[in-house]
Amino acid sequence: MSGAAWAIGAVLVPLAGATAALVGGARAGRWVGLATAGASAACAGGLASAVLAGGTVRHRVGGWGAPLGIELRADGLSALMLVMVAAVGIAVTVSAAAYFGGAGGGEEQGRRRLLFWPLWLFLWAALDALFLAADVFNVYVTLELVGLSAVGLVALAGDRAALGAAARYLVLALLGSLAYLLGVGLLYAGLGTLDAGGIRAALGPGLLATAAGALVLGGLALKAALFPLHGWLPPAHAGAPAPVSAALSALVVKAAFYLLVRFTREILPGAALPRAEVLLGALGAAGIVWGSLQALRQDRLKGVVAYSTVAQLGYLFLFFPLARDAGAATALSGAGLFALAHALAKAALFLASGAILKALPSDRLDGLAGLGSRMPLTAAAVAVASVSILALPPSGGFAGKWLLLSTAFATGRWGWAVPMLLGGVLAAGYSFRVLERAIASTPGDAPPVRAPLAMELSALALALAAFAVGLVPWAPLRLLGAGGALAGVAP
Amino acid sequence: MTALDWMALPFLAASAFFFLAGTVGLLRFPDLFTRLHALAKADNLGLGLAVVGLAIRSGSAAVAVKLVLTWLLALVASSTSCHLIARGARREGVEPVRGRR
Amino acid sequence: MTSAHLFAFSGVALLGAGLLGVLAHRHLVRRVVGLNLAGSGVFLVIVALARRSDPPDPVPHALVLTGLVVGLSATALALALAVRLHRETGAARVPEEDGP
Amino acid sequence: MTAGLALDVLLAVALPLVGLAAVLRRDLVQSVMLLFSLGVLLAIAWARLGAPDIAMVEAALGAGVTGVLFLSALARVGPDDAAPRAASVRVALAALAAAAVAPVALAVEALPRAFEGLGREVLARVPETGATHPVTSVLLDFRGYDTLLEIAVLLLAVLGAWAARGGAPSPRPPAPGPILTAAVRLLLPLMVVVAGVLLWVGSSAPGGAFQAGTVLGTTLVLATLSGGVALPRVPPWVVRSMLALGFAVFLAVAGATAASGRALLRYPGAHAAGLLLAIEAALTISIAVVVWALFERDPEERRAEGEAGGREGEAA
Repeated sequence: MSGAAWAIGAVLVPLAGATAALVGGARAGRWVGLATAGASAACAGGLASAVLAGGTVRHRVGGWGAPLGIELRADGLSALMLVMVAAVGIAVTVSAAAYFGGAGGGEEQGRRRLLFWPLWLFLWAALDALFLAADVFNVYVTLELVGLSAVGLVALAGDRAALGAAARYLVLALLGSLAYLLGVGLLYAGLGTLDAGGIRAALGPGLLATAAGALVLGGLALKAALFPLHGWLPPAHAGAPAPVSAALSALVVKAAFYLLVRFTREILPGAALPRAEVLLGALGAAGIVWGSLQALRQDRLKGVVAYSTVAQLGYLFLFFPLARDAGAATALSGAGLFALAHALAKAALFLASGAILKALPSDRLDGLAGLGSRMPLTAAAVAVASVSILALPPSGGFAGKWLLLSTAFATGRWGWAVPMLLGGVLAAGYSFRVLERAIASTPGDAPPVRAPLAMELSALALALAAFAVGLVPWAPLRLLGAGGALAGVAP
Repeated sequence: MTALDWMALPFLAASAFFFLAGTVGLLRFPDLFTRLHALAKADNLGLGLAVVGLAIRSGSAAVAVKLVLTWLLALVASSTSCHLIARGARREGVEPVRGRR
Repeated sequence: MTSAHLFAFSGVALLGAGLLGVLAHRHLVRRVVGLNLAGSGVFLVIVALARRSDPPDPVPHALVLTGLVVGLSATALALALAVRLHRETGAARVPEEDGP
Repeated sequence: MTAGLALDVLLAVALPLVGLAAVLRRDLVQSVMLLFSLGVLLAIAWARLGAPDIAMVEAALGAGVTGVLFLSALARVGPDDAAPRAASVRVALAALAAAAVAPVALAVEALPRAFEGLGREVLARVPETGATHPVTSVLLDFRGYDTLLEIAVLLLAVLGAWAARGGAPSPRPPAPGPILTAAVRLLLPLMVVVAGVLLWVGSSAPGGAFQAGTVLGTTLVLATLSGGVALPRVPPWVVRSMLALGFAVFLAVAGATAASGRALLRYPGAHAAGLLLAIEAALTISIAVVVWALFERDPEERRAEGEAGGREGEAA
């Protein structure tokens, strides 16, 4: 199969799965989900190997080609993101099949079993479509797909704080979409094209570029849970069912970041918005400190993990100031590795808390004592994933953070290293609060209810994968570099 | 202006008058029921006269038939909704204003 | 002033009104009203600017048709959330930014 | 100043003012009503801008679907009893909103007064598509992929609304009464015919699946609300299948085109028109069911309630 066929499959397969899950209903859902996850992941893998072998893959939908038609494009960065979605996606699917499995649980549980699968598979398709889009209006549609499926998944929980957070996120996200859409509309009104490459070629500095650039970047930043607009994220991610939290915290937050990278570095360099890049970095730095401090104050595992996402997202945003001129290639490698490792480790932690919640009455940190002897697999998952979140060598988190730090030193932008180092110290604080309880040798009784083995194993597999990224960082980096990664940036 | 336009003019002018009257009534009448009464004037007479005027101007029988159908549909819809609003108001305990204000 | 630019400015003003609606209110339904106004403003700008040729450029029309459907979907979801929030908390308020 | 330009000026001034009124009204119901009025004015504006397709959708949405959604939400959501913010805060927020949109106005002002866009290229290549109406060509052929994903967004609205709704029963509409029942009986067949016409003309004139589907969906809602016309009780999986039908057909066509080695959604020339009509027909049914499902209770709930409850009598 050609690279383009894999790319098309990566979108159509989960869409078909979502449709089948909707029609098939609660009983068929998990089997449809498992089959779809396998096939979608195979498409992502096929696409990645095609990109590795032959560079950037392009496809003209409808055969028209830009500017009349829509094009799909997969370069190294897109392929890496698709692989990230696939890896996390499989684990989430396996875990969810156990989490939502079984009969009974009343009407409410039946509703969840019915709605989770189509919502989740639509989300998967939306993410794949977003990472493959090369048309700025098509990006708008995929963004809405991601946003609405994410809100639907959070609403599934029915937890009061999560509902409020979902409402707040929806309003912010819609406002962000409108700003983005207006920016796209202005670009079209000025340039007569919606194709990313066409806009890059045609856009020069001027009033149009500044206004449209500010609208597009501002709209995306609204959706990215960037400090100080991060307030909805922790309650939404902490309050959702564990597999949902894993998908949201690992994958959905990356979508807006990915688009910001594309727009600042690739589509709108003509807009010349250097101050926007510094602003994004500064807000990221504030997010690192604030998120870490809040994570220290949480008394539930899911709360710690959710606030840690706010902090870890901050690291990613340091990419923007670091990537200016000389630092672009190293910064991109660092951000790519960091995003991948964070996705794997964060999903592992949320799936582990899901397993804990199945077996123990709550995920309060006080109640976790003796986890190592009571749920050894889950405790191992928490421990290994925390090592990557802490960015201890040789984990994946370390590899990414190290590359970002080296960019700061190599380009003489020492200031940006300070929040990274400070964030590391704070992360040590909140991670050890979890770890000391999880792996301390306090003897504990085996829990009366066992968590499904599939949930424990999927968490552990993800944690090990996050660690392994640090052992073989060349593998994702080679993929990232294939096909030029970003136009104008050669790692 | 063509001859057809001149022939249509009185109907359109009369239509505008009834719409204006209906709107004034909507704004000035004392209670819900009399306001509905004013609105019905605009829908029934104003729209009807506009339809006649436009049908003359169009000079085509097919268009005229479509216009008349539109008017009939609007009549059904407006009388039904006026009835529903009035009935709903009565159930909620809204009483017509009696006497002069 | 051409009609195209006239309506484009009207759309920008409508967007401003909608933005004010989102900023000034915390009731979720009111915010959805504001978002609908802002959306209409954005659509108006896009379609008005397509009127700068004769016949008008059909591509923005298609984009706005897609945008209207997306907007309807978002409105439906937001209103369902508002009803649920009202049932759970007794008020369809969007919670304040919690900055503890 | 010509009469046309005078109308444009009137509309262009009225639109933001009505919008502002909707924002500033204290009473939530009045605010929503002003939003509907804005929809009517917008429909005229779309017509003035040479966008009849959008005018039709705006009218169908504002008068039909969005209206029903807002009104049924208002019936269940309490009034906005928040104390109004201090005048100084309101002025500051208004200034903020104005400052946010001012640069957009400047950028619009800087755009050239005449601009072709892709219009000429679209018109030149419409004959190569399965439709003859340019907007339909863009929606289903040039940018058919967007439309495919857009239908997924619509399905997500239903799934999300069901997820958000939880186990709450929808409110029962008050007893309909003879006049409404008679009117609905009169209008139903007509609306079905209108939907059919809209679907059929869609390939060559303004219209198409979305317009037809919303009309049909609103008809279903009206039938449910009026109570005068009994809809058949169908099992939940049938409802879900009808919801998914349009998307599934579109997706199957997409998959088949990709699998046949053509580009994704490149319709085979000879069958393009037929395929587009099949997609549009299936979409019409699904969009109608989407509209109805957004309003009705979800199938699981209907089943849980069982046949025992039946419909409430016309007693009231």
